[in-house]
Amino acid sequence: MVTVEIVNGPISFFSNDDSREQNGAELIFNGRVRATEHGKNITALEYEQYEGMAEVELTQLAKATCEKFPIHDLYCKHRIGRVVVGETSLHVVIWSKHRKEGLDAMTWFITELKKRIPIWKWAILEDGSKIPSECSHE
Amino acid sequence: MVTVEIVNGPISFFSNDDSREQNGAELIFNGRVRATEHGKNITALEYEQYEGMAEVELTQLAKATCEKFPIHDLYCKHRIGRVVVGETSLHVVIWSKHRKEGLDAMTWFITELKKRIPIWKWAILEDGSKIPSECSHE
Amino acid sequence: MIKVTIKCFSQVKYALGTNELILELDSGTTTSKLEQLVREMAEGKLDDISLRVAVNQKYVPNEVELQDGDEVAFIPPVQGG
Amino acid sequence: MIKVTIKCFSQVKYALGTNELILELDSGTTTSKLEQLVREMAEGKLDDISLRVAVNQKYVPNEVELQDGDEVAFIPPVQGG
Repeated sequence: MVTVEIVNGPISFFSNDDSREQNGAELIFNGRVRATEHGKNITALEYEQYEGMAEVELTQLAKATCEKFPIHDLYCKHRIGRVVVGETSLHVVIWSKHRKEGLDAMTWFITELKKRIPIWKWAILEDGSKIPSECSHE
Repeated sequence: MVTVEIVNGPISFFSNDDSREQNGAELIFNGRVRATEHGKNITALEYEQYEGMAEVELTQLAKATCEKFPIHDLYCKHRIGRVVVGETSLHVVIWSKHRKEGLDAMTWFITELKKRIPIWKWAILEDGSKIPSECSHE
Repeated sequence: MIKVTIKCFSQVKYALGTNELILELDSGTTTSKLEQLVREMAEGKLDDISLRVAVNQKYVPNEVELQDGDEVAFIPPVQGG
Repeated sequence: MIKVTIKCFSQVKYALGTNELILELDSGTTTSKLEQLVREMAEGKLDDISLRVAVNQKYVPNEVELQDGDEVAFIPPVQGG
Protein backbone atom coordinates (compact mmCIF):
# COMPACT_ATOMS: atom_id res chain seq x y z
CA MET A 1 0.00 0.00 0.00
CA VAL A 2 1.20 3.50 -0.71
CA THR A 3 0.41 6.80 0.93
CA VAL A 4 1.66 9.95 -0.78
CA GLU A 5 1.18 13.53 0.30
CA ILE A 6 2.47 16.82 -0.99
CA VAL A 7 2.25 19.23 1.90
CA ASN A 8 2.51 23.00 2.09
CA GLY A 9 3.87 23.56 5.59
CA PRO A 10 5.77 21.52 8.16
CA ILE A 11 5.68 17.75 7.75
CA SER A 12 4.28 15.62 10.55
CA PHE A 13 6.19 12.36 10.48
CA PHE A 14 4.36 9.08 10.10
CA SER A 15 3.90 7.64 13.56
CA ASN A 16 5.53 4.57 14.90
CA ASP A 17 3.58 1.41 14.33
CA ASP A 18 4.29 -1.63 16.53
CA SER A 19 1.38 -3.62 15.10
CA ARG A 20 3.32 -4.79 12.02
CA GLU A 21 3.96 -8.39 12.96
CA GLN A 22 5.53 -9.44 9.65
CA ASN A 23 7.59 -6.32 8.96
CA GLY A 24 11.01 -6.89 10.42
CA ALA A 25 12.45 -3.76 8.86
CA GLU A 26 11.25 -0.17 9.06
CA LEU A 27 13.44 2.24 7.11
CA ILE A 28 12.94 5.98 7.34
CA PHE A 29 14.60 8.63 5.22
CA ASN A 30 14.41 12.32 6.08
CA GLY A 31 15.83 14.74 3.54
CA ARG A 32 16.79 18.04 5.14
CA VAL A 33 17.61 21.46 3.76
CA ARG A 34 21.34 22.15 4.10
CA ALA A 35 22.83 25.57 4.75
CA THR A 36 24.67 25.55 1.44
CA GLU A 37 23.28 24.92 -2.02
CA HIS A 38 25.78 24.62 -4.87
CA GLY A 39 28.34 26.51 -2.83
CA LYS A 40 26.02 29.40 -1.96
CA ASN A 41 24.92 30.09 1.63
CA ILE A 42 21.15 29.96 1.86
CA THR A 43 18.57 30.57 4.57
CA ALA A 44 15.88 28.39 3.04
CA LEU A 45 14.74 26.59 -0.07
CA GLU A 46 11.43 27.25 -1.68
CA TYR A 47 10.01 24.15 -3.35
CA GLU A 48 7.85 24.65 -6.41
CA GLN A 49 5.67 21.86 -7.81
CA TYR A 50 3.75 21.25 -10.99
CA GLU A 51 0.46 21.04 -9.14
CA GLY A 52 -1.47 17.91 -10.00
CA MET A 53 1.26 16.25 -12.05
CA ALA A 54 3.72 16.11 -9.13
CA GLU A 55 1.32 14.16 -6.90
CA VAL A 56 0.21 11.84 -9.71
CA GLU A 57 3.81 11.07 -10.69
CA LEU A 58 4.86 10.56 -7.08
CA THR A 59 1.98 8.16 -6.44
CA GLN A 60 2.80 6.21 -9.60
CA LEU A 61 6.44 6.01 -8.57
CA ALA A 62 5.52 4.77 -5.08
CA LYS A 63 3.31 2.07 -6.59
CA ALA A 64 6.03 1.09 -9.09
CA THR A 65 8.48 0.75 -6.18
CA CYS A 66 6.12 -1.62 -4.36
CA GLU A 67 5.84 -3.71 -7.52
CA LYS A 68 9.56 -3.77 -8.27
CA PHE A 69 10.68 -4.71 -4.73
CA PRO A 70 9.11 -7.17 -2.24
CA ILE A 71 8.21 -4.47 0.27
CA HIS A 72 4.91 -4.12 2.10
CA ASP A 73 4.24 -0.39 2.30
CA LEU A 74 5.73 2.90 1.21
CA TYR A 75 4.67 6.21 2.74
CA CYS A 76 6.02 9.48 1.39
CA LYS A 77 5.52 13.14 2.21
CA HIS A 78 7.13 15.92 0.20
CA ARG A 79 7.01 19.47 1.35
CA ILE A 80 6.26 22.42 -0.95
CA GLY A 81 6.82 26.12 -0.27
CA ARG A 82 9.50 27.62 1.94
CA VAL A 83 11.55 25.16 4.02
CA VAL A 84 14.19 26.70 6.27
CA VAL A 85 17.64 25.22 6.76
CA GLY A 86 17.54 22.13 8.99
CA GLU A 87 13.91 21.27 8.30
CA THR A 88 12.74 18.14 6.52
CA SER A 89 11.54 18.47 2.94
CA LEU A 90 11.16 14.76 2.17
CA HIS A 91 10.01 12.00 4.54
CA VAL A 92 9.85 8.39 3.30
CA VAL A 93 9.05 5.25 5.29
CA ILE A 94 9.34 1.73 3.87
CA TRP A 95 8.26 -1.43 5.67
CA SER A 96 9.54 -4.81 4.56
CA LYS A 97 10.20 -8.28 5.88
CA HIS A 98 13.98 -7.92 5.82
CA ARG A 99 16.24 -4.92 5.60
CA LYS A 100 17.80 -5.63 2.21
CA GLU A 101 14.74 -5.07 0.07
CA GLY A 102 13.89 -1.99 2.12
CA LEU A 103 17.31 -0.45 1.51
CA ASP A 104 17.21 -1.32 -2.19
CA ALA A 105 13.69 0.08 -2.56
CA MET A 106 14.62 3.29 -0.72
CA THR A 107 17.65 3.81 -2.96
CA TRP A 108 15.64 3.30 -6.13
CA PHE A 109 12.64 5.35 -5.02
CA ILE A 110 14.67 8.45 -4.13
CA THR A 111 16.88 8.15 -7.23
CA GLU A 112 13.81 8.01 -9.48
CA LEU A 113 12.08 10.77 -7.52
CA LYS A 114 15.03 13.03 -8.30
CA LYS A 115 14.77 12.16 -11.99
CA ARG A 116 11.11 12.49 -12.74
CA ILE A 117 8.92 14.21 -10.13
CA PRO A 118 8.20 17.78 -11.30
CA ILE A 119 9.36 19.62 -8.20
CA TRP A 120 12.03 22.33 -8.19
CA LYS A 121 14.06 24.24 -5.65
CA TRP A 122 14.50 27.99 -5.45
CA ALA A 123 17.37 29.13 -3.25
CA ILE A 124 16.62 31.90 -0.77
CA LEU A 125 19.91 33.71 -0.31
CA GLU A 126 21.09 35.58 2.75
CA ASP A 127 20.08 38.94 1.18
CA GLY A 128 16.54 37.63 0.73
CA SER A 129 16.73 37.22 -3.03
CA LYS A 130 15.31 34.13 -4.69
CA ILE A 131 16.87 32.28 -7.62
CA PRO A 132 16.33 28.87 -9.19
CA SER A 133 18.71 26.39 -7.65
CA GLU A 134 21.06 25.06 -10.28
CA CYS A 135 20.31 21.73 -11.77
CA SER A 136 21.83 18.98 -9.65
CA HIS A 137 22.23 15.24 -10.03
CA GLU A 138 23.53 14.04 -6.71
CA MET B 1 30.64 10.83 16.42
CA VAL B 2 29.10 7.59 17.60
CA THR B 3 26.64 6.84 20.37
CA VAL B 4 26.03 3.20 21.20
CA GLU B 5 23.76 1.80 23.87
CA ILE B 6 22.74 -1.72 24.80
CA VAL B 7 19.46 -1.39 26.62
CA ASN B 8 17.50 -3.82 28.76
CA GLY B 9 13.91 -2.68 28.23
CA PRO B 10 12.03 -0.64 25.65
CA ILE B 11 14.11 1.58 23.36
CA SER B 12 13.46 5.30 23.33
CA PHE B 13 14.19 6.48 19.82
CA PHE B 14 16.74 9.20 19.23
CA SER B 15 14.89 12.46 18.91
CA ASN B 16 14.54 14.51 15.81
CA ASP B 17 17.24 17.10 15.39
CA ASP B 18 16.60 20.07 13.09
CA SER B 19 19.85 21.80 14.06
CA ARG B 20 21.98 19.77 11.65
CA GLU B 21 22.64 22.38 8.98
CA GLN B 22 25.06 20.31 6.90
CA ASN B 23 23.31 16.93 7.16
CA GLY B 24 21.00 16.65 4.19
CA ALA B 25 20.20 13.01 4.90
CA GLU B 26 18.91 11.36 8.05
CA LEU B 27 18.42 7.62 7.69
CA ILE B 28 16.74 5.59 10.40
CA PHE B 29 16.50 1.82 10.59
CA ASN B 30 14.24 0.06 13.07
CA GLY B 31 14.55 -3.70 13.29
CA ARG B 32 11.39 -5.30 14.66
CA VAL B 33 10.59 -8.72 16.05
CA ARG B 34 8.46 -10.66 13.56
CA ALA B 35 5.77 -13.17 14.54
CA THR B 36 7.63 -16.01 12.87
CA GLU B 37 11.22 -17.09 13.37
CA HIS B 38 12.58 -19.79 11.04
CA GLY B 39 9.03 -20.91 10.31
CA LYS B 40 8.00 -21.19 13.96
CA ASN B 41 5.33 -18.94 15.47
CA ILE B 42 6.76 -16.98 18.38
CA THR B 43 5.41 -14.55 20.94
CA ALA B 44 8.72 -12.83 21.64
CA LEU B 45 12.46 -13.05 21.23
CA GLU B 46 14.81 -12.94 24.14
CA TYR B 47 18.12 -11.32 23.24
CA GLU B 48 21.21 -12.51 25.07
CA GLN B 49 24.49 -10.59 24.96
CA TYR B 50 28.08 -11.26 25.91
CA GLU B 51 28.07 -8.48 28.47
CA GLY B 52 30.98 -6.13 28.00
CA MET B 53 32.20 -7.56 24.71
CA ALA B 54 28.95 -6.80 22.87
CA GLU B 55 29.08 -3.09 23.69
CA VAL B 56 32.81 -2.81 22.96
CA GLU B 57 32.44 -4.57 19.60
CA LEU B 58 29.38 -2.50 18.67
CA THR B 59 31.17 0.75 19.50
CA GLN B 60 34.20 -0.32 17.45
CA LEU B 61 31.95 -1.21 14.55
CA ALA B 62 30.16 2.15 14.72
CA LYS B 63 33.51 3.96 14.70
CA ALA B 64 34.77 1.82 11.81
CA THR B 65 31.61 2.70 9.85
CA CYS B 66 32.26 6.42 10.37
CA GLU B 67 35.82 5.95 9.10
CA LYS B 68 34.87 3.83 6.10
CA PHE B 69 32.04 6.09 4.86
CA PRO B 70 31.87 9.91 4.74
CA ILE B 71 29.04 10.12 7.26
CA HIS B 72 28.81 12.53 10.17
CA ASP B 73 27.24 10.56 13.01
CA LEU B 74 25.97 7.10 13.79
CA TYR B 75 23.71 6.38 16.75
CA CYS B 76 22.71 2.83 17.63
CA LYS B 77 20.62 1.21 20.33
CA HIS B 78 20.27 -2.54 20.65
CA ARG B 79 17.80 -4.08 23.01
CA ILE B 80 18.58 -7.04 25.28
CA GLY B 81 16.13 -9.26 27.16
CA ARG B 82 12.61 -10.08 26.10
CA VAL B 83 11.21 -8.17 23.10
CA VAL B 84 7.66 -8.99 22.11
CA VAL B 85 6.50 -9.31 18.50
CA GLY B 86 6.19 -5.90 16.82
CA GLU B 87 8.63 -4.11 19.10
CA THR B 88 11.94 -2.66 17.99
CA SER B 89 15.12 -4.53 18.92
CA LEU B 90 17.57 -2.43 16.89
CA HIS B 91 17.44 1.32 16.24
CA VAL B 92 20.11 2.96 14.06
CA VAL B 93 20.33 6.57 12.88
CA ILE B 94 22.91 7.82 10.40
CA TRP B 95 23.40 11.46 9.42
CA SER B 96 25.28 12.37 6.26
CA LYS B 97 25.54 15.13 3.70
CA HIS B 98 23.85 13.13 0.95
CA ARG B 99 21.71 10.04 1.00
CA LYS B 100 24.04 7.70 -0.88
CA GLU B 101 26.75 7.42 1.75
CA GLY B 102 24.09 7.09 4.43
CA LEU B 103 22.43 4.16 2.65
CA ASP B 104 25.79 2.49 1.97
CA ALA B 105 26.90 2.97 5.57
CA MET B 106 23.61 1.60 6.93
CA THR B 107 23.87 -1.48 4.73
CA TRP B 108 27.44 -2.19 5.81
CA PHE B 109 26.88 -1.45 9.50
CA ILE B 110 23.93 -3.82 9.86
CA THR B 111 25.57 -6.55 7.76
CA GLU B 112 28.69 -6.44 9.94
CA LEU B 113 26.63 -6.23 13.12
CA LYS B 114 24.99 -9.50 12.16
CA LYS B 115 28.39 -11.08 11.61
CA ARG B 116 30.35 -10.07 14.64
CA ILE B 117 28.44 -8.58 17.57
CA PRO B 118 28.04 -11.27 20.27
CA ILE B 119 24.28 -11.08 20.67
CA TRP B 120 21.94 -14.03 20.27
CA LYS B 121 18.22 -14.64 19.98
CA TRP B 122 16.18 -17.14 21.94
CA ALA B 123 12.74 -17.83 20.54
CA ILE B 124 9.84 -17.77 22.98
CA LEU B 125 7.30 -20.17 21.53
CA GLU B 126 3.52 -20.04 21.94
CA ASP B 127 3.66 -22.71 24.69
CA GLY B 128 6.09 -20.52 26.66
CA SER B 129 9.17 -22.65 26.02
CA LYS B 130 12.46 -21.01 25.15
CA ILE B 131 14.96 -22.32 22.61
CA PRO B 132 17.96 -20.84 20.85
CA SER B 133 16.90 -19.38 17.53
CA GLU B 134 18.62 -21.20 14.72
CA CYS B 135 21.59 -19.60 13.13
CA SER B 136 20.51 -17.21 10.41
CA HIS B 137 22.32 -15.20 7.79
CA GLU B 138 19.69 -13.06 6.21
CA MET C 1 -5.73 28.05 -35.07
CA ILE C 2 -5.42 26.35 -31.70
CA LYS C 3 -5.01 27.83 -28.24
CA VAL C 4 -2.56 26.20 -25.76
CA THR C 5 -1.56 27.04 -22.21
CA ILE C 6 2.11 26.86 -21.31
CA LYS C 7 2.92 26.29 -17.62
CA CYS C 8 6.29 27.69 -16.62
CA PHE C 9 8.42 26.38 -13.75
CA SER C 10 11.85 26.96 -12.29
CA GLN C 11 14.33 28.16 -14.91
CA VAL C 12 11.62 28.52 -17.55
CA LYS C 13 9.61 30.74 -15.23
CA TYR C 14 12.78 32.67 -14.37
CA ALA C 15 13.74 33.12 -18.03
CA LEU C 16 10.29 34.14 -19.26
CA GLY C 17 9.25 36.05 -16.13
CA THR C 18 5.82 34.44 -15.96
CA ASN C 19 3.96 31.43 -14.50
CA GLU C 20 1.83 30.86 -17.54
CA LEU C 21 1.53 31.81 -21.20
CA ILE C 22 -1.49 31.39 -23.42
CA LEU C 23 -0.59 31.22 -27.09
CA GLU C 24 -2.53 30.95 -30.33
CA LEU C 25 -0.73 28.67 -32.73
CA ASP C 26 -1.24 27.29 -36.20
CA SER C 27 -3.09 24.00 -36.33
CA GLY C 28 -0.55 21.19 -36.61
CA THR C 29 2.05 22.87 -34.42
CA THR C 30 4.17 20.22 -32.73
CA THR C 31 5.78 20.15 -29.30
CA SER C 32 9.21 20.55 -30.89
CA LYS C 33 8.13 23.64 -32.82
CA LEU C 34 6.64 25.13 -29.65
CA GLU C 35 9.80 24.36 -27.68
CA GLN C 36 11.82 26.22 -30.32
CA LEU C 37 9.47 29.19 -29.98
CA VAL C 38 9.76 29.19 -26.18
CA ARG C 39 13.55 29.03 -26.39
CA GLU C 40 13.49 32.02 -28.76
CA MET C 41 11.27 33.96 -26.35
CA ALA C 42 13.82 33.26 -23.58
CA GLU C 43 16.49 35.05 -25.65
CA GLY C 44 19.25 32.56 -24.94
CA LYS C 45 18.56 32.11 -21.22
CA LEU C 46 17.45 28.49 -21.76
CA ASP C 47 20.22 27.55 -24.20
CA ASP C 48 22.13 25.30 -21.80
CA ILE C 49 19.07 23.80 -20.18
CA SER C 50 17.56 20.51 -21.24
CA LEU C 51 13.78 20.49 -21.29
CA ARG C 52 11.41 17.54 -21.19
CA VAL C 53 7.91 17.99 -22.51
CA ALA C 54 4.67 17.28 -20.67
CA VAL C 55 1.31 17.56 -22.41
CA ASN C 56 -1.76 17.62 -20.20
CA GLN C 57 0.43 16.73 -17.22
CA LYS C 58 2.02 13.63 -18.74
CA TYR C 59 5.57 13.30 -20.01
CA VAL C 60 5.62 12.78 -23.78
CA PRO C 61 8.91 11.29 -24.89
CA ASN C 62 8.41 11.96 -28.61
CA GLU C 63 7.24 14.90 -30.68
CA VAL C 64 3.44 15.17 -30.85
CA GLU C 65 1.01 17.49 -32.61
CA LEU C 66 -0.71 19.85 -30.21
CA GLN C 67 -4.49 20.04 -29.91
CA ASP C 68 -6.71 22.99 -29.06
CA GLY C 69 -6.91 23.41 -25.26
CA ASP C 70 -3.73 21.46 -24.48
CA GLU C 71 -1.72 22.31 -21.39
CA VAL C 72 2.00 22.12 -22.14
CA ALA C 73 5.03 22.35 -19.87
CA PHE C 74 8.70 22.40 -20.79
CA ILE C 75 10.20 20.76 -17.78
CA PRO C 76 13.72 21.73 -16.76
CA PRO C 77 15.77 19.21 -14.72
CA VAL C 78 13.70 18.39 -11.65
CA GLN C 79 15.03 18.87 -8.14
CA GLY C 80 12.73 17.16 -5.67
CA GLY C 81 13.95 15.57 -2.47
CA MET D 1 47.90 -26.03 36.13
CA ILE D 2 45.88 -23.00 35.04
CA LYS D 3 42.31 -21.99 35.81
CA VAL D 4 40.08 -20.58 33.06
CA THR D 5 36.48 -19.39 32.99
CA ILE D 6 34.32 -20.40 30.04
CA LYS D 7 31.35 -18.16 29.28
CA CYS D 8 28.52 -20.01 27.56
CA PHE D 9 25.98 -18.39 25.24
CA SER D 10 23.12 -19.44 22.99
CA GLN D 11 23.61 -22.97 21.65
CA VAL D 12 26.68 -23.56 23.82
CA LYS D 13 24.67 -22.67 26.92
CA TYR D 14 21.80 -24.83 25.67
CA ALA D 15 24.08 -27.81 24.97
CA LEU D 16 26.03 -27.61 28.24
CA GLY D 17 23.12 -26.43 30.39
CA THR D 18 25.14 -23.74 32.11
CA ASN D 19 26.13 -20.06 31.82
CA GLU D 20 29.65 -20.57 32.96
CA LEU D 21 32.24 -23.26 33.56
CA ILE D 22 35.43 -22.95 35.55
CA LEU D 23 38.04 -25.52 34.54
CA GLU D 24 41.52 -26.43 35.71
CA LEU D 25 43.69 -27.26 32.75
CA ASP D 26 47.28 -28.28 32.11
CA SER D 27 49.63 -25.39 31.50
CA GLY D 28 50.08 -24.95 27.76
CA THR D 29 46.50 -25.86 26.88
CA THR D 30 45.48 -24.09 23.68
CA THR D 31 42.15 -22.68 22.57
CA SER D 32 41.81 -25.51 20.02
CA LYS D 33 42.37 -28.15 22.65
CA LEU D 34 39.82 -26.51 24.94
CA GLU D 35 37.30 -26.26 22.08
CA GLN D 36 37.71 -29.99 21.50
CA LEU D 37 37.07 -30.61 25.21
CA VAL D 38 33.96 -28.43 25.19
CA ARG D 39 32.62 -30.20 22.10
CA GLU D 40 33.15 -33.55 23.85
CA MET D 41 31.31 -32.30 26.95
CA ALA D 42 28.38 -31.31 24.67
CA GLU D 43 28.08 -34.97 23.56
CA GLY D 44 27.49 -34.20 19.88
CA LYS D 45 25.07 -31.32 20.37
CA LEU D 46 27.60 -28.82 19.00
CA ASP D 47 28.81 -30.97 16.09
CA ASP D 48 27.12 -28.93 13.36
CA ILE D 49 27.79 -25.56 14.92
CA SER D 50 30.75 -23.39 14.00
CA LEU D 51 32.37 -21.68 16.97
CA ARG D 52 34.60 -18.62 17.00
CA VAL D 53 36.91 -18.11 19.94
CA ALA D 54 37.11 -15.03 22.16
CA VAL D 55 39.76 -14.74 24.86
CA ASN D 56 39.26 -12.01 27.44
CA GLN D 57 36.40 -10.63 25.36
CA LYS D 58 38.35 -10.29 22.11
CA TYR D 59 38.03 -12.49 19.05
CA VAL D 60 41.24 -14.48 18.47
CA PRO D 61 41.42 -15.71 14.89
CA ASN D 62 44.25 -18.19 15.49
CA GLU D 63 45.00 -20.81 18.10
CA VAL D 64 46.60 -19.34 21.24
CA GLU D 65 47.95 -20.79 24.47
CA LEU D 66 45.70 -20.06 27.42
CA GLN D 67 46.95 -18.26 30.53
CA ASP D 68 45.85 -18.62 34.14
CA GLY D 69 42.77 -16.48 34.78
CA ASP D 70 41.69 -16.20 31.12
CA GLU D 71 38.06 -15.78 30.24
CA VAL D 72 37.19 -17.82 27.16
CA ALA D 73 34.03 -17.97 25.06
CA PHE D 74 33.22 -20.26 22.15
CA ILE D 75 30.96 -18.06 20.13
CA PRO D 76 28.25 -19.68 18.03
CA PRO D 77 26.92 -17.75 15.00
CA VAL D 78 25.75 -14.39 16.29
CA GLN D 79 22.21 -13.15 15.76
CA GLY D 80 22.01 -9.47 16.65
CA GLY D 81 19.71 -7.07 14.91
